[in-house]
Amino acid sequence: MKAAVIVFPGSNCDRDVAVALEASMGAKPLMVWHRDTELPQVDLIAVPGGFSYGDYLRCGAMAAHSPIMREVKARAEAGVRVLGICNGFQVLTEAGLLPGVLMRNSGLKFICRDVHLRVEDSETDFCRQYQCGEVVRFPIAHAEGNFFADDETFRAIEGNGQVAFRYCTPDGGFDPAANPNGSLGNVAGIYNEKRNVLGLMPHPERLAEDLLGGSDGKRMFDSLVEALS
Amino acid sequence: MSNITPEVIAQHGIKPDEYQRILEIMGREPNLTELGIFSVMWSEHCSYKSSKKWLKTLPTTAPWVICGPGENAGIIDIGDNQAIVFKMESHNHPSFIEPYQGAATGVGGILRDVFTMGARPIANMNALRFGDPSNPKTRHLVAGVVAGIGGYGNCVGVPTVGGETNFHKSYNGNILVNAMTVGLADKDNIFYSAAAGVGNPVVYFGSKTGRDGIHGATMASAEFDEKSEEKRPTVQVGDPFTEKLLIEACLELMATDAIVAIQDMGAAGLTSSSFEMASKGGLGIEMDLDSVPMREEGMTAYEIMLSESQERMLMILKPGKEDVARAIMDKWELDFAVIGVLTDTGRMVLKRHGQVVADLPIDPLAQASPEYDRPWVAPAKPPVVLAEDVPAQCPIEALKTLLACPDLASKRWIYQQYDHMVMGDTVQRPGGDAAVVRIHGTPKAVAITTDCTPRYCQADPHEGGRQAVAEAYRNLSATGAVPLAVTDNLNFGNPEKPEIMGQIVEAIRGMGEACRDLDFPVVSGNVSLYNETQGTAIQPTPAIGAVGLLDDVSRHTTIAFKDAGNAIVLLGETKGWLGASLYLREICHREDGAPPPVALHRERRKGELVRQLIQDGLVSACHDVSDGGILVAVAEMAMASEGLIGAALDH
Amino acid sequence: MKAKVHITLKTGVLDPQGKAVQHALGSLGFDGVRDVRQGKFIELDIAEPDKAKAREVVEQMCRQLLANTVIENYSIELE
Amino acid sequence: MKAKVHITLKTGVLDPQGKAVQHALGSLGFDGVRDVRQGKFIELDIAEPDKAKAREVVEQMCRQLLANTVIENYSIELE
Repeated sequence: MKAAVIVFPGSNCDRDVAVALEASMGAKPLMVWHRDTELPQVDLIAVPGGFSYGDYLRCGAMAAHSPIMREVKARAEAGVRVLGICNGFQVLTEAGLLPGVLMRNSGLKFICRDVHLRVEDSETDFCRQYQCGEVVRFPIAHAEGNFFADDETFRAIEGNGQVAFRYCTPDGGFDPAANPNGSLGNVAGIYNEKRNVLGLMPHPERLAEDLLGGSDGKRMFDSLVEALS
Repeated sequence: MSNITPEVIAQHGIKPDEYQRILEIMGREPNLTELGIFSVMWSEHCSYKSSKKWLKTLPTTAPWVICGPGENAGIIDIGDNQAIVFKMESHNHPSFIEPYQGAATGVGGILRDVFTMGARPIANMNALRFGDPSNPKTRHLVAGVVAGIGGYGNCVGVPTVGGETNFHKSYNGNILVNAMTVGLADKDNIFYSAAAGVGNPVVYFGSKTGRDGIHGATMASAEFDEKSEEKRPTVQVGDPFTEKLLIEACLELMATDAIVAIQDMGAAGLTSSSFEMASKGGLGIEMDLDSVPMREEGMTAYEIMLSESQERMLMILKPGKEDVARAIMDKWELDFAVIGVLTDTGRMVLKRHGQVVADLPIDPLAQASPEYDRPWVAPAKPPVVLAEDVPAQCPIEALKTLLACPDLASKRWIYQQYDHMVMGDTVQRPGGDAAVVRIHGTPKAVAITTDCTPRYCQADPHEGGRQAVAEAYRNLSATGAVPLAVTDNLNFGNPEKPEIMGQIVEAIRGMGEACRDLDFPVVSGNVSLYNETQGTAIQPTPAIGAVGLLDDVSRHTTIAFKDAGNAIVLLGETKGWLGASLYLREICHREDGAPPPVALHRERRKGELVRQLIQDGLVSACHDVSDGGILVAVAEMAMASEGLIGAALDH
Repeated sequence: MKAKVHITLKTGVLDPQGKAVQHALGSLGFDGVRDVRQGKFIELDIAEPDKAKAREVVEQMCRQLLANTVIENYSIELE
Repeated sequence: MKAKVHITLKTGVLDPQGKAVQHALGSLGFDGVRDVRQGKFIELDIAEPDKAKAREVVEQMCRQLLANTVIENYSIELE
């Protein structure tokens, strides 16, 4: 599998995603600077977390206009797998590759802690090593993760089964206390209709090694290597 | 009639005797720009004039110390050609005026002190002291400071992995915001600030200069009075996004051989950075202020030299390397300008609009800043208070009260606003005795802690100074790490009062004894004085930041109980010391009595024993006994455990 | 030419900040606050002297970057 | 009563957001953007019918919560 990690000014999880990908791929992904306009042939494009452009104006608003994003959009339309984590998810919604928007957390504060997520669909390249309905533990670290979409868009997302992960209780139930940021339908991550683009607010790359407190995240990278190698 | 009137001199915080020294050094009357330069260079914040004499008594050497106090940060050798660069700094006064920006720019400033030496920042911590929670301003200050630390640190992408927070009414008018940064560098690629090479270009890069925080340096040591509310829009505003670009651009440039010397623009901005670089190199410097990138029109030489706009750096490049540096700064979209050249005159010559606006000798000013031997009175030793002197109370009720008090209550609501996991090396998260952060790509890790018990330092500064260092030593050993070195942030009241000066002298004497006996040298630090409002001073707070090394990170130990059935072993004698204790304060509402004495040789032996037991894999959990005593320590170990493992104390 | 741009959330779009401010005002003792909406106010200084052209340029800036037209409205005033 | 509050940074206070937006507009091909300042625009619906009283209440809201009076100015319009 060949993978590229996009680096914007202000991205700060680019190295973390590269480390997690390398652990599963056995090779280093390409680090691609946001001002480049060419993108080599790759099977996966990762848009990492961080504070691209300082999260100024709207999270991901300016990064979505970076030169490289035209190429990322073209590849996504052509079916290349695109994984947007945290700020990456925000960039993908601003770039129109994923529906909806990430608003300010309902509690207005930045939150950094582990959360439980229910896997809603395991028949995709991103989640094939998880069971459908399985509860996993990933950490979140954001101030704007409150997923919102207007009624019509949200009905389409639910209708097409595009929800990838929902915030839940440790035993898989749903409860307002388990929803850290007020997201509609407890949505933590969604696919596009073709299921080749995934955006999620939690950070799988941060719990992909037991020494750091857990490895539920590793299986997402293993899933991708298994599907795309 | 020159505009240097006695009022203008006083306004600049310069005492009459100091002004006489200026006249001797200059050989003439200074103009306003020159006077401004003297005022910031000789402010308490930059010159340490009241504490310098005593700071020299602290031990600063050991086989593993590469660079001690005097540079931007301290440096220690951790083997495999790697070094740890760290320091602590305070932004107390700006944070009281504008908590969010005050705290945020504090984090930005300490980050720059570390990466200017060639180290990638790998962890941040902060030691905070606020007033009584019932004080109306406290809630606003806490919310602002925590949001500012998180807002800046999270955006820059350096994990904030821990710290400590205390509340006491003595901080009502003077909160303390001490920020610490730890960085990782290659041992053979460390950068210092001594300028070298007559004719080499002096280069400015980073953000543009505005009228931010002019007189921030002198304000840092001006005692607060009711008028301080008026010091308004000159508050410094930080831009963490530009700081992240600065970190990446600096480290990318440092991988080339273009840099001769480099220094961040901290307190007193362009003045202190240019002066220190020139004076350390024994050279002169000529700068054309017209070429300084500016954000506002019509800035005078005075404003440019004293501005404390954030996210700016000054460096000396090798000849012909300007283009290499400019290309990297353009990539990272940072301002870049050659603003001057090194000379052999030993003088600082500034030009503005084609005219010389300042011409001062560098060495006499940089080195000859006053050093005071202020009168001091050692505080009286308070009486001993033991358990039998205090009415007993049901232990469980006492435990509930203690665990609910602001000093001991869980600080999760604070550190969950900080990204403590970014960079993927946080092995031990906030809430334990020390944070443990892996050295990326190696089996090694550093343990980091900040410690100080202001109650003890108030009761007996000498014993309090010893205890602060000893507790940091214990917290590092509790994770299995070998304690290596210390940075400090000495926060005290007005040194012109003998009893406050006595606190400073005694606390430094105590710290020195503990650092010497525990082989735990001081490699960097900061002093913040005049923390006093309308005559009432803060509790003496010599905050200690300490770093230790774990050769094998898989052996690190946490405070959480792991399995039922494990034996709980207490090391050390229990003598029932209750003087200046949290028990006495929270339950008996008394703040008197002597703090527990620190037996340094026993601290050292116990530390070595604990580390050996952990090394041998015999220890499943380890916690130092501090505020609240044994019962609180055991309760904290139980609450941290998965599955809430309990404990029976029945032997 | 000075341009003042107001960017506000479309009705029906969730406004977490507005709700939180309303709640905070209540706890400060300001009762009678029926609704709070928070938006952005951007002031631009642009070199274009002609009003019509300036409006067209700022219009484009809003559509391309300043506003997320999926959930936000924008209004432009020129001086 | 409808109240519109504008909250802007005091002159001379650095506006990192404005700086970044100005830069982004430049890289999108909008040249001639001399300055960009970003502030907040808050719309309040309050029960107070009398204009003078309403202004007084909103004034207090701004000083206590809506504006950080150390680095921000506020202006109030009532309808």
